Amino acid sequence: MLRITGGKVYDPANGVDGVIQDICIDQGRIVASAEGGRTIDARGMLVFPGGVDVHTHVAGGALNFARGLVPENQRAARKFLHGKDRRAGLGGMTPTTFATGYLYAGMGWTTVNEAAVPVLTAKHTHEELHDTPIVDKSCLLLMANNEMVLDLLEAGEIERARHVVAWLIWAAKVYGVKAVNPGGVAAWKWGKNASALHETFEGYQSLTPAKIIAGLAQIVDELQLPHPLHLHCNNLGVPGNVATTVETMQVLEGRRAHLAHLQFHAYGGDGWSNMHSEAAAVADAFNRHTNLTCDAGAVLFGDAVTITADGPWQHLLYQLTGRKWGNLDVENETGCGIVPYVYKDRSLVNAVQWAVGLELMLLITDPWRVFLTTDHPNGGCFWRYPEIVQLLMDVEFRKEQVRRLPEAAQQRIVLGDLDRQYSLFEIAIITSAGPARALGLSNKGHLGIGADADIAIYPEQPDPDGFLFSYPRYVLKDGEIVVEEGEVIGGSEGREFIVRPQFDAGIEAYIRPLFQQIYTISFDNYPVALERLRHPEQVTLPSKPA
Amino acid sequence: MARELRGVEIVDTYAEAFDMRVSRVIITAATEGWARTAAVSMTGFATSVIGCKVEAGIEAMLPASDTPDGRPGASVLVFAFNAEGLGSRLVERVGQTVLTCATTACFDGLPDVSERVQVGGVLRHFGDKLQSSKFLDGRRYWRVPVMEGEFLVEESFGTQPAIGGGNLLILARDQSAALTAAEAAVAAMRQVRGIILPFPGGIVRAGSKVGAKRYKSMTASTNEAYCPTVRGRVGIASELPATVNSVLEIVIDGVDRAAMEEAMRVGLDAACRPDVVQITAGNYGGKLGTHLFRLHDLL
Amino acid sequence: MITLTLKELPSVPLEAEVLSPDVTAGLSNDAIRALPVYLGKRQRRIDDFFDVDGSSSDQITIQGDAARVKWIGRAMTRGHIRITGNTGMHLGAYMSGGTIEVSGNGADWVGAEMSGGLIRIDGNAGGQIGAAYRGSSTGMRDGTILIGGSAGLEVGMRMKRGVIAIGGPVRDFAGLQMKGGTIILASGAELRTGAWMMRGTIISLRPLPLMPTFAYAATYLPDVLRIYAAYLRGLGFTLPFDQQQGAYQRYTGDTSVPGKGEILIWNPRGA
Amino acid sequence: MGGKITCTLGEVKNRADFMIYWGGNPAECHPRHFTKYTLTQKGRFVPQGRKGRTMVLVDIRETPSAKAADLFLQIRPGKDFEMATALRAIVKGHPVDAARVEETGLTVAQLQDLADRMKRAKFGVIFFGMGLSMTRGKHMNSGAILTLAAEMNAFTKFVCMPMRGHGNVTGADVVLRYTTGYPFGVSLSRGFPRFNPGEFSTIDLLVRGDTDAALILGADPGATMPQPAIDHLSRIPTIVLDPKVTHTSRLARVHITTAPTGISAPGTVYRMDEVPLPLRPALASPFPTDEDVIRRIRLAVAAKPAWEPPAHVTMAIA
Repeated sequence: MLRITGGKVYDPANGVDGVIQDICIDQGRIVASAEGGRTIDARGMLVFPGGVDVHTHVAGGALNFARGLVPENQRAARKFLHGKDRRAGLGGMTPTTFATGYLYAGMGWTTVNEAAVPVLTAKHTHEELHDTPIVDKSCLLLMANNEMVLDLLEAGEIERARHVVAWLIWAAKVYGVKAVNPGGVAAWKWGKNASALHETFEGYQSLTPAKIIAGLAQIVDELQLPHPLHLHCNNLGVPGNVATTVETMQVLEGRRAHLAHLQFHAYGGDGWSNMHSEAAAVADAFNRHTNLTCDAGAVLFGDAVTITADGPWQHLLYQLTGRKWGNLDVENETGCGIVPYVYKDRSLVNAVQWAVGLELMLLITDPWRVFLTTDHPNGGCFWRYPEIVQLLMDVEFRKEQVRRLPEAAQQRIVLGDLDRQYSLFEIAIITSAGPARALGLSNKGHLGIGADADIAIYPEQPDPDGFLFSYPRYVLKDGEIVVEEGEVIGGSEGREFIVRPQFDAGIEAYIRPLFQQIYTISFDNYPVALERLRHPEQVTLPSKPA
Repeated sequence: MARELRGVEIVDTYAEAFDMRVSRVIITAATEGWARTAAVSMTGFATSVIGCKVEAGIEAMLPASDTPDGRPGASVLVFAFNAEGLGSRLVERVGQTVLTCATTACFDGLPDVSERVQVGGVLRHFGDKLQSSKFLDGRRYWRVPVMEGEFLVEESFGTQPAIGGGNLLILARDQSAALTAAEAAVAAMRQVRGIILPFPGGIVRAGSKVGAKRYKSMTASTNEAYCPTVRGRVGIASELPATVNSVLEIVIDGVDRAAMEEAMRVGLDAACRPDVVQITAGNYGGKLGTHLFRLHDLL
Repeated sequence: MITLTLKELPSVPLEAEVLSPDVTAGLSNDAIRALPVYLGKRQRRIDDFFDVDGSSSDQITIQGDAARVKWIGRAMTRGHIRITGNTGMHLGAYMSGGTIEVSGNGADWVGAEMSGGLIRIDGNAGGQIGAAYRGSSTGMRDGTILIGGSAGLEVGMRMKRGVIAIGGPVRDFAGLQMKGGTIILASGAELRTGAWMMRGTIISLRPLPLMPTFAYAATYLPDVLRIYAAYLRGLGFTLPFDQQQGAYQRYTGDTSVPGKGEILIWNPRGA
Repeated sequence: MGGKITCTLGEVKNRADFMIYWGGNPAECHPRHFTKYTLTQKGRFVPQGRKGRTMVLVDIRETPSAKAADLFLQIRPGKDFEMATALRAIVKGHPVDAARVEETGLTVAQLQDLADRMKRAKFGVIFFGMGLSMTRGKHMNSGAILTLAAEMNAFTKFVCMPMRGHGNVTGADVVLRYTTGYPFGVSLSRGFPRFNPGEFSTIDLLVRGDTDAALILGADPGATMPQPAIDHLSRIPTIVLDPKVTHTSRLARVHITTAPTGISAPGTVYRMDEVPLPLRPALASPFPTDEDVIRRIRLAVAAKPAWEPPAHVTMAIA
């Protein structure tokens, strides 16, 4: 039993906007009343539902590959000393698993969605997620370059494709479907890319990126997965990709979808020399497509490590930066590229990227459809979210930053003209209520009766050395106090949300021989056994596919 | 009231000098001969900042033990009105007369001065991206590939405030007395560090006044008051005593007041020879210059 | 002058980054005695291992065999450390100013990623002198390291500026991925000197085995060496540049990068 | 600065039309590598199998693997770094010194031919073995091969993969990376992970005598490490967890017999390409698993009054 009294509560899902009211907790859930137990005096504090990160990369083969590639970043990273109930770790660009949990909780975030899991190495992703303490986790399966699926889409066998996807989702024990640069990664296996939505790509005769997108969106809808197709559009980071992005929205009409890190897909121009913001055009199209949600993928100046299944983009970035480059292609399914990167405010391109992320969040009118992310660690580290919150809430602070940009850069953006300021209520939407709703996690992102007691309590006056959200006074996870007086004091391991979509039991008979032909491990080792997940929580789906 | 030194009248007047900026260029070479050749070439056509944009001269020849690279060298002082001008003049002159001169290398003679102008930093472009640089003990040197081997030139040179246009006028009974006295003065003054005598042989026979009375377009014209041959013409107010038939001037640029005073002092002393009538100095009534050197203070 | 005398050789490495003038200056001897050092995983006090004498100063003398004492002079910006005896790894790593002198031997990572100051070791040193730590893009950024004796692998790895001069023989990969600066090998080196170098100068006074990716340019006396000779003479290190004595063979590379680096090999007259 | 460009073995099986085995003898050391993954398998995009692939072997002696190769390049011992670096230059069309190239045992013409073949490949792969990573030059030999493969991508698709040693080496590497941020050579003595091969890697620690105790898990250093390292292990209290008696267990102060992982204990093994494979115990064992023992030791240590978590970091130490 626990009570939080006297705090200003922001709970958009239940229409509560800064009302001073008590919150009672019992058995890890929010309840109407609780007698006895501890009371947290939250007077002069802001009470928010715990943050929900809809798109991040915190676990899995790709990220772990990156860790090994950048010891210099780890060395400079924030250190977590081991203690009786806290594990040692490193923060930084690619935090270790334990540090990841501490850093999210230390900021008031309690649920994260790992956005890129190959089936073949899902086992490993779950190992890392298990060692990521405190926060609850879900993850998304990489499908848009899975050759078993692509072959079926090429053959027009959409129904069988749906069964295969459903089988793979359950085999990998994941929560949803991710599409990265549809077709492009498969083409990259030949050193090529797929940059035109309606043209075929290396290795396929009739299939196009557009057909993959439409097919997967249809499948995800038919399976009635709680989270829509999670799409990383083609031509990420390429000047002039605004056309592809708007075209993609048209392809998705009539379907649910989430567009990931939209910032990387809202550029004009036809080269680096004249690259500029097209946030206005993208936001305009997005505002009209109410079937879509998105996350910002905002960029912050400073160090980053770019990690994406988008192999071709990473090779380009490597050639541009001349820095380290890692690439890991996963047989028949996906790939990933890794390039350490520094976003410099003196660089025109980086300045435009920095502005576009904020412009999108300010120009997209419905906060329930745009969420706060940096596509960690691609645009910046998740532990810098409070900086972005500040930029959204304080127009003067924001314009001051804009004025520091090179004159030429200010000509290529519209951020300087935007006066919108986010309210705390809206911040609660884009950091928690919105992403929780988009993920279909009904017990997350709000403080109503029955919700998981994941709560972040911030001082009304931020600490001088930090931003409003930098140092929560208290963070509760499932009703357990995990941050007290700003110090992370350990905590439980956190759950993993998974779904079991329906598939024809016979589908395995179709997959097995195919698998044995093109894979190199035994078919029985392919699925992740349920008992390998320490704290799975199966989210139930409607009984029959629509 | 006038004073005398060894029978020579020292007029109670002052030399009027101006603010300038100076850089010190150390040129080294395989032999003292080649160092001097480069230095002479670099300081050519640099008599008057009005006509040459710069005033330059050899401050001293340096023994191998006194140069940055342990080779014989020359120390050249270059004066101009401001740092920008000085920078461009240095680039022109080092580029045309040192970079091109066999075996030379070129170093900053004022390394501790904070205000600096780019020299090697500009000349490096002659290397067409084949140049390379070395950074040692806080100083950057450029290595420009040339047919002979490499031309080594320091990236930036210090510039500091200095004084230009100090002068002595030697009034004598005849030309040879004036010349002998002037030569003696020059010989003595060249022993002083921190100054140069920018005119040919350190001596100028064509002293000038600002502007002209008869040609409006002229910025400077002959100093008629000291020209013996126009004495007595209508409209001429001659400054020359009756016994004077030839005048030579010595113009001095110095890195600071002390160097200037010392140079004028030894010059004045050495110039006091037989058949020298009077030693005076040029000024503009104190209206133009900021540095005044009273001749009597030098006695 | 503060004098620390090591009581006995620690059983396992002792990490003592507090042994820096920046830390000790202005501290009373008792405060210095209480400074934290780390013996393996245990935190201890300076005076568990050292007798502390003398008075508050940015001059430190360390006596005894400190071969197991790591991180002496880490990130120091000023002052002077004199070690009579040996020293452990990371001596003067990250330092930006001041002087460290060692009468005995040093270990690995001497002056790693330093940006200024002078380190002089009379005896032998280990590998990675003035190098970049693993993964870092840049090693030594400026300053001077003089080793009287021999040195190990990867001397000056990824260094960008500064001077490393080594009297004794050096092992493989001297100047690996060098970006600038100058390495002087008075007794030559073993294999792969200058491998993958981008810029910078490696001077060897003895013949060197060269990588196939270095191209011969010319035999001459670079005037710039006269500047280095003068600088090093002040530190008691002789660099020949008299044409009566010989000349340098210039090789450029590493062409696999492709690099603009140079290796200058002293070729005595008549050799 | 190069990097690491790799893939899972299935990519090789399905796509590779060109492969180089460098400093290894797969025919004898990784016999199933050829047949299961790389050379002889029919692949999705290499339907003719062996006929559809070109294999080059680079090694210091003509091992049985040479018979399997289309092209065998015999290189002088210890010249791998020179050869790989020269190849990087030749691939880019930059000059090399012919005489010094020949010190590797190969001619410029041979390297040029190899470079041309590599560029002609549609999907190329380099496997390098311990003949490379464990000889003079060590990590830089590997680095040379990895960089060569990375740079080849300017011309065509190329990947690279180390042939790791026996046991679950890759697994240890993977787990250390996500728990500490570093793959090996990690020290936790200051309460947080630090990485410095040569300073913290096992052999170096033991040879210098920098440790006063050792816990050996799933390895037999007593059989493989240099003598000075072994001598130090026998000097200090060494604890070995192993199902069987080993060289190390003989010199150890304590040997705890554990259930053999994979046979009687579950777990995960990582293939050389970091693909995780589940281990399902087939037989029961009377002995505890390694994991049980370690957990119990940790609890016992944590219970000791003397055990104190480290104080604050006084400085960020590299």
